[in-house]
Amino acid sequence: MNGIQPPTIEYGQLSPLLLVFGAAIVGVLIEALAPRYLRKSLQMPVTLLGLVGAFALVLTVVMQGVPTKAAAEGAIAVDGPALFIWGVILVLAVISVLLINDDNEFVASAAAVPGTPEEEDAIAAGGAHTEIYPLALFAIGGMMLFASANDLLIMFVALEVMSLPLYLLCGLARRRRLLSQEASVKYFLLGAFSSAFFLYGMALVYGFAGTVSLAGISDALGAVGGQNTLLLIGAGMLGVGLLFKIGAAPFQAWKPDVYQGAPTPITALMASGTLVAAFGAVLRVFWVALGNLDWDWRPVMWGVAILTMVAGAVLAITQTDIKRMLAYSSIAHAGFLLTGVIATGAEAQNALSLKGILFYLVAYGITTVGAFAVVTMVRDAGGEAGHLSRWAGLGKRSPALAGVFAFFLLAFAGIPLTSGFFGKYAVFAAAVAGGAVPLVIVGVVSSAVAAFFYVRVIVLMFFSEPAPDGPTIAVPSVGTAGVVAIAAAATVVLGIYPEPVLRLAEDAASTLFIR
Amino acid sequence: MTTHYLVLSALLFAIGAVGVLVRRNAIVIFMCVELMLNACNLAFVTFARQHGNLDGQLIAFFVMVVAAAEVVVGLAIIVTIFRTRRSASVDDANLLKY
Amino acid sequence: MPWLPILIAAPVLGAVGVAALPKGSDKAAKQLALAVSLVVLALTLAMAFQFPLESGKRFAFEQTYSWIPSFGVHFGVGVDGIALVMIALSAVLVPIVILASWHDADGTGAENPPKRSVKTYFSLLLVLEAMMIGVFAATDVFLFYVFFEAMLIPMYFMIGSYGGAQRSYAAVKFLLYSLFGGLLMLVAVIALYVTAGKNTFMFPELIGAVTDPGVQKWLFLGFFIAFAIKAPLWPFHTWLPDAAAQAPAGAAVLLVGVLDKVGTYGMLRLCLELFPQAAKDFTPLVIILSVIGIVYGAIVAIGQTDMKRLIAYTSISHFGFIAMGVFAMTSNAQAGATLYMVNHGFSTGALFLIAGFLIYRRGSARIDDYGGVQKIAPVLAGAFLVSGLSGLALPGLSSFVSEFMVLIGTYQRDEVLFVTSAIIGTSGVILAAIYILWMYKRVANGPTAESVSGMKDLNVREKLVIAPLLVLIIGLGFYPKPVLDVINPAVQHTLTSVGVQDQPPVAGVGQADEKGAGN
Amino acid sequence: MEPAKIVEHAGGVIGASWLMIALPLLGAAILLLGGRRTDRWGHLLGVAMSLASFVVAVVTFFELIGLPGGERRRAVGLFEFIPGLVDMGLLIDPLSISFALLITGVGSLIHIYSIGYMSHDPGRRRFFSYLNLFVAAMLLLVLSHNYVGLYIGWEGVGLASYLLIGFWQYKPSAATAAQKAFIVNRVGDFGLAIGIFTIWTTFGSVTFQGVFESTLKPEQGVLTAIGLLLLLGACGKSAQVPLQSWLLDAMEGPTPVSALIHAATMVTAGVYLVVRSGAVFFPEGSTAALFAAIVGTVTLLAGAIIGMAKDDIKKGLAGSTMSQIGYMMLGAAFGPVGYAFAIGHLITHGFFKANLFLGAGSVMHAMNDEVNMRRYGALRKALPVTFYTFLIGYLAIIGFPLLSGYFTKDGIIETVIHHNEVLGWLAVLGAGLTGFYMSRMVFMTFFGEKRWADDAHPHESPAVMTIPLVLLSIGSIFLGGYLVLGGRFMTFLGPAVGMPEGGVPAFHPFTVPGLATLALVAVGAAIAWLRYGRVPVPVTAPRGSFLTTFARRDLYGDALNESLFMRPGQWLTRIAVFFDNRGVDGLVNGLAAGIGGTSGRLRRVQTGFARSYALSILFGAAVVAGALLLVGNL
Repeated sequence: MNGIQPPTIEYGQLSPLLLVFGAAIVGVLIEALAPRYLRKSLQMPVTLLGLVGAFALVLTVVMQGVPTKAAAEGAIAVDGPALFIWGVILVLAVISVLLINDDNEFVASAAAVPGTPEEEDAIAAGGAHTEIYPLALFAIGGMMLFASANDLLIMFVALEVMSLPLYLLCGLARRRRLLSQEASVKYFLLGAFSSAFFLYGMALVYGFAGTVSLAGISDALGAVGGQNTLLLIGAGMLGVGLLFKIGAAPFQAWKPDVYQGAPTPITALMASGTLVAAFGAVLRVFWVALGNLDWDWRPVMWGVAILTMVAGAVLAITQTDIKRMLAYSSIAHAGFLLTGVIATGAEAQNALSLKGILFYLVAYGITTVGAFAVVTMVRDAGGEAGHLSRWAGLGKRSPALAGVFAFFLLAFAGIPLTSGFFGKYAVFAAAVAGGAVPLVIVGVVSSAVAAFFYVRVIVLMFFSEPAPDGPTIAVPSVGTAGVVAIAAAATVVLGIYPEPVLRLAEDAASTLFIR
Repeated sequence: MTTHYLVLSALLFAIGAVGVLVRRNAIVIFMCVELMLNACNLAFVTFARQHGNLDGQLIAFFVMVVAAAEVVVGLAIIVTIFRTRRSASVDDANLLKY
Repeated sequence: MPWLPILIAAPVLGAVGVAALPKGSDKAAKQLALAVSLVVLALTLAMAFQFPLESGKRFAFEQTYSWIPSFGVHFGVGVDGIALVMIALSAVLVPIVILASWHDADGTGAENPPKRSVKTYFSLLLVLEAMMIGVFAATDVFLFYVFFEAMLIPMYFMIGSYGGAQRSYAAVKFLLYSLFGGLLMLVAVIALYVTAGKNTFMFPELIGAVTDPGVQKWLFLGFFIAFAIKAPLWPFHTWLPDAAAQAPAGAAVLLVGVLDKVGTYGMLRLCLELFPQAAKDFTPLVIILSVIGIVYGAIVAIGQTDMKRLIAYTSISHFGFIAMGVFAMTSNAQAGATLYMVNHGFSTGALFLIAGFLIYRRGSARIDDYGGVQKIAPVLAGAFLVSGLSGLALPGLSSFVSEFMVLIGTYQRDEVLFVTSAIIGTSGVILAAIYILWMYKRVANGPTAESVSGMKDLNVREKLVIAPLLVLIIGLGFYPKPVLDVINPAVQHTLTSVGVQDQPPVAGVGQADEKGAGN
Repeated sequence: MEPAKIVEHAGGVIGASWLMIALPLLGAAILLLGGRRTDRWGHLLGVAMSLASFVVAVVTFFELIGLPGGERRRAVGLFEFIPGLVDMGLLIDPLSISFALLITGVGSLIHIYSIGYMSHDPGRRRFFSYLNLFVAAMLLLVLSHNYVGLYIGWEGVGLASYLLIGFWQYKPSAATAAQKAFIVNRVGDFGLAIGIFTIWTTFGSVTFQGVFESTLKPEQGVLTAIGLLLLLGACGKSAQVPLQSWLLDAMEGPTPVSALIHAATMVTAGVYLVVRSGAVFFPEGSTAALFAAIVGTVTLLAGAIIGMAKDDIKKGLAGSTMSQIGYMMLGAAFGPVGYAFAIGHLITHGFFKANLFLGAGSVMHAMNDEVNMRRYGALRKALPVTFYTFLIGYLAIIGFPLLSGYFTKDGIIETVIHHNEVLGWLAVLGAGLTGFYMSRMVFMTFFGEKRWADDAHPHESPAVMTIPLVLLSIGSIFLGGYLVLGGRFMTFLGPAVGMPEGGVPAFHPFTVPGLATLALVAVGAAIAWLRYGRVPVPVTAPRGSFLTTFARRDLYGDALNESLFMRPGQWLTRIAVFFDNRGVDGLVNGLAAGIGGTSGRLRRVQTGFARSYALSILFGAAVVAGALLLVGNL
């Protein structure tokens, strides 16, 4: 009678995940079996097919109706928000992969020591690490899982599945390899460190609740209320792990270094995909599991949010490297998003906030990828011309590119008629409705400060004379050009007629997270 | 009774954390992280015992696997940077700053 | 016929067309831009002639399309008298500016730095026009905000890319100031939506939606600060002299002539009607700020050595008058303030353009670099004098009418605050005489300076630029009735929704100002 | 007896009286817009327009006196100016028509004279356009049936005067004088404007009808306030103390301008304002009236004293103008009789002062624009016509019996003494001073020995200049008698300004004040003869007593203004500019710099050492956990 009955796995709902991971494994097999000269031409289609197919599957799942109970024995919640986030991640992933598909960015042979004959040979041989594709796929799959994990264990595993490949990818930059490797090692050590915190927090929470399923924790909370030390410390440590991933202050230190050092396409992937996934996880943990604890964590979150917004905005002002500056800007944006996370309340209020956050993630993610795509195109002898001073007068040398970049910057600054404006509006509106007016005021003030450094770049590009030995604008590969085009188009469309996406976000948010 | 184990795990975690802060060698730092993970494992197992359900022990296994994967990636990264810089000290790697 | 959407769309299309022209076709770009702006002007006039004077409806030519339902945002446009005259102002100024800036972007002017693409400049001008029309036409608060903010960008690029030596500093300062105000306003906009709880941003439905006085106060401040920076009122004014002095003359005209009016327009339209109680509570503060602005701006103007900065400071003084008129809340004062917005656009516009012509010839904005221009270029000097006299509100020129209405309208409130403010404000006419005539004397009178001895008088294009402005200045000076007839009903609407009426004059109430006791 | 009621009027010449204003305005417009094309015939057009306007005035006048006395105040509506606030319209009544006749009549003569005077000036066409502009504005001032229209004309003449004083703007002195005149006038206009505001708030109307025939009974305080504010305006325009300082500098303008604007017409606008508003705001014995009287007395003495010391013939005449207008202002303070004599004197003064100025102009014309009387002398042979006409003007102004000035000035003095002994005798004293400085002028200019510059060879001016002189001097002889004898003018003016209780006072020549005046004038003239006629006049002015310097320096009026207003003003400006750059702007820039600095310092925290990042994480973790515990256990 008490034989072990097999678990029920809703393959249908999980198909997008499975497809991405499947594609990743296929990629690994290709690396193992296919001859070197074939690999790239095989990897690329596989990857794209995997991602696009997964996106299609997401759509089909949505068509069949958003599930109302967690899949895989309650381990994975394929609910409205999850599906939406999956869709977003997949879109961003496709775009980023188009960027990644640019040999110029990645090292010929990671094993070869920089500046040694073997590196020359590797370059001469035109070698390339096609492993980046499966690695990226694993990371993407990890992101999707991270955002949809319905118990802490899965979330932890997903966190690692997402992070480990990124650690590696960070180290694969073709030029400035020292920086790249440094970024990689820093990211790895700090990431591991923070995930240890996450894990310990998980342990403590488990100790309190006796389960790691989010629903279970929430129930346990309902029973006890938030007086328990174990629980509070555990919640704090969980928070540390997650806040580290979204780069909230005071856990933001890694972001500028890693963003600057990593190959720009990977930075794009991290800045967009990881952020989206991480916010998915944050929302699940704090709304679903710790929802009943909100009276305790909201004040702390206030502090974190304010600190993050201000630190991001203020520190960015004096940055001299474009990628670093974008990193700080992404910190500030994480802060803006946190104001949405805080604005919880009644069902309707939560739906409103969720909708705002989801839209913001779409808008910000796409613009970010676009911005980094532009960065890859501005090059000089030593590779990308990262230093801002090299960007002086770009507006004269290639008005179109500079114009697009300026447009992205304005979107970051949240100027009306760009996607960024509606993103900010949605989140802030939710926050105000949730009664977080002071937070919003801090938000607008810091975005005014932030505007300063976006504007500074525009001034450099358009209002100052070009340097005689200014950077050259690389003729973009089809992929890169496509990315910029798509991002720009999306930024415009979302800036002028955001309604459809808003509606999607609304539907996704309406169901909220299932337990 | 089980609290001793918890205290121990807490101590281990703290030792690991401090180790990360005070040691320079990347390998050692990494091992300190591993130590922290194991501290977590201990805690999980203890709690499993407390609650009398198996989840904790099961999680511990997962963690070990993850840790193993982490080792692979970590060593790969550290070795590369060691080969480049001929040093495994994390303090040498600070080109990226400010 | 959907007049307003067309009016907004036409310049945008024109801008796209101008931008799409092939490289090197600068002349074509200019001509196309001019043509488009003239078409817009024609359309505006056509609309204005169909404007119903005696309709009980609040807005004419209303068009409302749902834009972002999930935010309750509509693309709602419509005009009342106030909006109509402001739109007309923009539509009149833009072609003039285009004609005036014919060579501004070529960079032949001595002061102008090497220039960027000419067609960009003119397409930016057209984009700006679209947004100016839009912001005045918007009947949806959110839409208003969108235009209010988006307007900054083209102006930012016009100052930054085509301006004077410190252009980038000025441009950034301009943008950040306005952006800061705008963001505060954004909070207020959101809060308005939330507290009103009507799930719409349509202005008519929001009137009276916020009742709690405390909330009103905060929201009022949110809007008001944004507008006070835009207008600009003392002490939020310091961005204007830099921006106006660095911007090319044409851009300066639009900046001071139209963009800044959005601030005072917003006060009149949004601050007063959405938050009547708060508006009444803050009236003393605003009036005092305005009066300070009037005198302060004038005094600082006297001390300026740079022509454009001087004109900018005079505008700060004039914006003081406008704000005073808006918040005096009598029909005379508000009608006067609205008329002032128009007249100031013309007279200051003319001043900036002529200053531009002078600078273009002499290559310096410093007043001391001139002298005796009247002997060399009598027409130029004459035009300069007339627009200057309009700037000092000489009777018979348009700005006298508005200044007189504002002052008498404020004075007739017959409370200590208003009477004293009106009196101090009136002393502005003396200061105005000083700064205008002194500038004119240093530039045009006295022995002819070496540096200007070769100066050419106005050419045909420049005459075409100035003539319409002078005609308007003088015409409206003697017969302002047509414009006032358009404005007055709208002002009445405003006053009713604020809930005030003019009190009829009573014998001896003038007593109040001697006894020093308001009643 | 109260003034007559104002009645609406339409049709007839009165209905078309707006042509008086429109024609010269048209002339100005044509000449200004026409530019050089009109140079050849510009001056003729100017004269034609002025004459045409004079004709209209005359016809209007006859149509007006064709009406019965009680109906001689006709309001002619023109158009709605500011809806609900101001309607434009004209008031044709004995007062305004008298001014219209004076302005267009004397104005036309001066136009004609200018043809000759400006014949060599390249800018003659512009000069005539300005003159036309002035005539139009001045007519608007006196004809408008409401205070706003009056104000518009008021500032309009100010503009014309600015343009004409600065006509030779390439001379810095001229440019400065023009600017000064405008700004000082603006100070007066400030008062006038506030006065109008108060009138509006008090009576709810700005038309003369609405105010004078208002049923409202405002408190006396308000009326006094309004009166004083209007008086401030009057002081500015009529160069009365304390706003007199601009008039003497105004002599920088071409002499015909000085004659028309700064002697005959514009400067009398203040008197017009006071008389026009008299019934309501300056009734006999009111505070406002008293102030007007004092201002008048002070000015008439000040002007006379200044006139006594000036060697510049035009400045001498300017001082005399101040003084004479002082008389009018003084007279205007004493009810209907005073009004009649004030306006009467205003008209006769218009003639003989224009006569004197044009004469002076003719002299300067002959002496290549030399204005220093110490360089004249013995000109009566060289310029006979000028001499005799000037002589007539001189006799008229000092009040030589039976000439114009005698009747009107004596009338004022009599009236004043009858009400206020002190002021009256001061006025008598003023008459004596007049006798002195005018005689001095005549002796220095036409008698004694030649003190000419070497290149001077005077010649009589052309007929186009002398004929106006002759016509004016005829007016200077007979006009006074014609107006005053039998109270003709008083009766005519009655409907407009009211009649004295108990009818027109008869004119009896031999009263104590009258004789005293004559005696003092004679003494003044005699002293002048002793000092300037009998003995040769030094070419360079002797230092003279401090009293002389005091007078030469315009009683230190400018010095006062400079130390009281200009200097502090300049300081205030400098301070304000500094404050604006450093204070207001500095605050903002400082804030920005502050943020920048913070950022610069904070980014140093990002040391690049992975371990310090780890520390920050650990620290953050501790804080977060601690905070949670804190909140959780609250």
